[in-house]
Amino acid sequence: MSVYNSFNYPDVDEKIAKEMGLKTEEYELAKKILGRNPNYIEIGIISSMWSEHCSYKSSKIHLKKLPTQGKCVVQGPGENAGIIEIDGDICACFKVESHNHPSYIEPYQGAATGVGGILRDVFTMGARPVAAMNSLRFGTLDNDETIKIMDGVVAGIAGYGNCFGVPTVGGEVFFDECYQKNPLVNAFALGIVKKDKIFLAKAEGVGNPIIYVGAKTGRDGIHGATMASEEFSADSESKRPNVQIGDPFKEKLLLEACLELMKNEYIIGIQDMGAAGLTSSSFEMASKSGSGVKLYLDKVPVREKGMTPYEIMLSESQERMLMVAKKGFEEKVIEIFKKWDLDVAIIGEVTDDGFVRLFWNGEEVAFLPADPLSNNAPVYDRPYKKPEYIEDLRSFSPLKLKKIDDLNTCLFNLLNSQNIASKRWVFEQYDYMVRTNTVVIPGSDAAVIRIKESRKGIALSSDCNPRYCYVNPKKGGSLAVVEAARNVAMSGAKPLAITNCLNFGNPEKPEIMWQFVEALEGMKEACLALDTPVVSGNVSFYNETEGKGVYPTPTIVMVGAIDDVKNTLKSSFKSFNSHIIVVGKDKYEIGASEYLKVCHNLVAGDAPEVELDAEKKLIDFMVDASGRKLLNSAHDISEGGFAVALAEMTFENEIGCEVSFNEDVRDDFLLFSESQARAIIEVSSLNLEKVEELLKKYGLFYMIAGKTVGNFISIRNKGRKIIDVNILAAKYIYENAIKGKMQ
Amino acid sequence: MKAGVVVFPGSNCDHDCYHVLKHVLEVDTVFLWHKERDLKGVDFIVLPGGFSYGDYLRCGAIASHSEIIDSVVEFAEKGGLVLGICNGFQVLTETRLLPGALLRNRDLKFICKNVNLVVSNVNTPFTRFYTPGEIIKIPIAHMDGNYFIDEKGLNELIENEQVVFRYCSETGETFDDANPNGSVDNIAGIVNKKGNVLGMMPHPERCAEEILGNMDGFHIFNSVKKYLKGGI
Amino acid sequence: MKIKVYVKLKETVLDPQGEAILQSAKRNGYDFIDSVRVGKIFELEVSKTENLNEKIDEISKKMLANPIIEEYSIEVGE
Amino acid sequence: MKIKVYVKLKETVLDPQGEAILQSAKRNGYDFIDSVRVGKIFELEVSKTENLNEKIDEISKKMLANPIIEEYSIEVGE
Ligand SMILES: Nc1ncnc2c1ncn2[C@@H]1O[C@H](COP(=O)(O)OP(=O)(O)O)[C@@H](O)[C@H]1O
Ligand SMILES: [Mg+2]
Repeated sequence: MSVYNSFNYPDVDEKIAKEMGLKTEEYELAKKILGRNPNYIEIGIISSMWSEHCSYKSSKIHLKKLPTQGKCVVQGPGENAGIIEIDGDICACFKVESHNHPSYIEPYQGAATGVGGILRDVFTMGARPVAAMNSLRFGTLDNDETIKIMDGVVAGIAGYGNCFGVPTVGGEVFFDECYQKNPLVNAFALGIVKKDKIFLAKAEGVGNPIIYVGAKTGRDGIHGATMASEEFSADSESKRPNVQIGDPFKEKLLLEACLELMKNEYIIGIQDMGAAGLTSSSFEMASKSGSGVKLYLDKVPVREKGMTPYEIMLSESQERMLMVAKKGFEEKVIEIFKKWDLDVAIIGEVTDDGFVRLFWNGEEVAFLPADPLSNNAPVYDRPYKKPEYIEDLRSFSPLKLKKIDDLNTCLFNLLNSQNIASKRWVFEQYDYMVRTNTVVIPGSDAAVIRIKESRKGIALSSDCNPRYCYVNPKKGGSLAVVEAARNVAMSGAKPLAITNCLNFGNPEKPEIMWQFVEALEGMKEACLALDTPVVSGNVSFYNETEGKGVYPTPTIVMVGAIDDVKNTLKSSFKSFNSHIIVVGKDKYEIGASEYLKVCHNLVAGDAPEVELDAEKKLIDFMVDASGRKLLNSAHDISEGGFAVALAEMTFENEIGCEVSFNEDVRDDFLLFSESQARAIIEVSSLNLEKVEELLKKYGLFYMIAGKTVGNFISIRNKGRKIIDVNILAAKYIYENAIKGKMQ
Repeated sequence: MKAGVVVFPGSNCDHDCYHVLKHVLEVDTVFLWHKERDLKGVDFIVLPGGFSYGDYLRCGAIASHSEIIDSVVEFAEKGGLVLGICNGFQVLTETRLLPGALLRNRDLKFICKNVNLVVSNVNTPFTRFYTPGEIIKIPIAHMDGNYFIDEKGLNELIENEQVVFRYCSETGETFDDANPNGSVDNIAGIVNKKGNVLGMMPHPERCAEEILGNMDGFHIFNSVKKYLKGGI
Repeated sequence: MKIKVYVKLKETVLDPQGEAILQSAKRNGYDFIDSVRVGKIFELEVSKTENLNEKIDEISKKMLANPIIEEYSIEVGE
Repeated sequence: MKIKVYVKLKETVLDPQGEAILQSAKRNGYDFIDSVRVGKIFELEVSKTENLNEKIDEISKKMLANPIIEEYSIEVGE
């Protein structure tokens, strides 16, 4: 082992294993699997593979409970991204992933490389990315640090996505103090792929060459996966050199080259190098195929002099891919990448011995069994326990809430709330139109894109109300799914499947683990009820700083399809003198609402009831009614309740409304309750009768509440005017709340 | 008529332009690869939007040194029709086929939104289907669209009626509030002296189909098509 | 050999980036700063070649700077 | 008084910009160039103030450079 010795690596012991993030038991397990003490390169590899981020060791047993089967599912969880059928051969390939910690350390690059990573996950499978979204959580904008982080994160997402040429068509932004030192940046991408052109991470066929393509390997992000698997501390500062720089131009070239390559039959399998770089890509490919690989690490294109095997295996340099080509086609593959000015090198070959063997200048420097290390990674059934704060929150009694006389001001305050206000400052920095498919641009409930080869369209919405998840993680998990589904249905599309990004605190704390288990249970129930399986996802634990966790935040992205994209609906009033119908029953639920937070500075009570049956009916009705072209527009009722939803519908075309109720309830509850399974629809007189018939057919509770008229928003109850505001005034507040803070 | 869409590494509106020409206007259309010099007999060239070479130097600067550009310049000098959209406009100023330069947006941010434009020259092969002073809506999506030219140059542009589009309000005023990026004199698009080369920051290919809710950009491509057919 | 090419906007061209930094500096209490202009440096590592100076001048003029809006200067290092 | 702050990416950090320029330079026949790295210069015009040097250092660290990926140097002029 003279080559190995030349690197002067230290001998591996428990201390070194610990420094790399392995627990004592894990180190023991590693020795048992190997039947010997690992060397330094090997222990580095094992510790990355077994990090929470790569191994899912705390979440695995729970994730198994999620429904993953369904008529539309072509590829469920386990590959780089999930795939569902949209129209015959035409499939959608999508996933959401977190880049939270890097985005706190260096907001621009952290967010940018998050986008780069998720795009690669999608085009690795042979899909051309056609839409991106992002789900963001920050501290509140009264804080300079938050402003700086948000400015950087949004610029980073824009910088990467715009240059790459994928439209960023939607997303969400939520603000709360709990994210001050631990923002969440979840990036989503969706691509289109033909069913017979899907590529998987396979390494088959003894002797087939393993080819490295893309950017050169540098010392970026070494041990990034481990960093994502730890709590944040003052010490994280010292880990800063881990930051990776994104190169969207190179990624664009990589995309075009890969898609050109995939048109031919030159390759067997392909895998992007994401977290833990060459380590996880090579092990995954070998273990999935039950084969083995030899890698000649000195052949890897490097950016810096003197890089060692350890560094090469653990680098997280961006914009790189590993592929297995068919023997004899190497030159064809190389030619295509040369055409696109990309680095390409044959760095190894497929074997059948089940081992990953690493060579340096002809000598073996590491030797690890692929399958045992991937599949016998530690798995934990961590203890969980209901936290005490839950009971405290439940003791809240809504009826004791102080009454507010001036409800107009309440409405203005809600429209001015960062969580409700227009996110235009964010989305206008994103090119949401490139590729000319965007039929519904940001600002409506769901984004809708057309597919040029089909009549169908794809609708997308990203949702999660972390406050609901905090007060009741199980309901919160369900509500994230149903809200996303409802938003998709508002455009007229049928919700089909979800991907999720589960952002939680430290799973070693039983209270956090409880939140996780409960939220997952809620998600599961909703997915089953709506028949929207989970096809991909990602878990991000350790979202804590100095012992304080973020709200449990299971981000859901729902993907749906609309039969004829020409029938797509938007969520703004379309014409004067149409009828406004409120669908769904209000239970006047005010717990955990935006109203409670904004107007009473309270986070208390319980989340609204989950009404899976009613949600399903509402969705089916929407799909049916929009398919028959019976509706002018539709908007669901969510944060801020009826009054906010109604106001939002008036803004785009500046069409006002007059509605009246006759209810025995406090005015503020009537206006701002966040009861679920509700929507506002706009119907022309011509279609009123047919719509009523259809609502009855679906057994939906509804009420014809008023008409579109004027340039004001007017709401009465029992004859009294409780809201009367000018649209332009309301719109000004809504449009400027975030923009004003960011300037 | 035969159209060619140039593909630089990093072009990302190439397929969008191709789609509009080929499938919406049903024109024979080919891609032109940046490493080649052969224009494949086209009589209309589009330099599409995107981030050629990542726009890592100045926008369009590296692209202006690619092989295909030598042929494009020759083609333009002989009177061939060239349309540069967004990054394509930046390439055209970098090659000096069009005067001036495009600087970083005044607010230093990327801007994607619909803007109103007033058409101030309808006598180009690109704008024959607009009426003088017509207000149209076309989206912009750029980081560096802040058109700059010195005073002498500006006067020349105006004198020769080279300004084709200006950013304006819904009612056509070209005041500063309607200027999204700080361009001199609200300039959004210009032609060369001969009128055969148009550069514009807004994206007409993004509003040339019914389903996208706006057809205002369609007329530019259609104008070129009719012009080349000798129709107008 | 190392060569540095400095490129900056001409005085007559507005520099919004410099302006933004100036404003932000003032807001943060650095009020002794009166103006900020932002430029670029290209650090080139070059091998010996004939007419090096001319060639560097050429690439500066043609690629690294745009003479319509920018001016440049060249510094030849060790 | 004039002050120049030079900011450049740390050696170990990827410089996609420099990389792209290098490729293009080579294609255009400037093959004697072996590497390109791109940096920024901030030219500040400042009035006299107490502890000028410290303040400039502070603003460089906090605003002009991002110490996570960049390093800076300061040149005080006439
Ligand atoms: N980070 C973001 N990026 C892009 N678009 C966003 C982002 N955040 C919000 N939006 C857009 O703003 C609109 C309103 O978002 P949101 O308030 O979350 O809607 P809803 O309450 O219907 O879920 C949506 O069209 C959404 O896509
Ligand atoms: Mg909604």
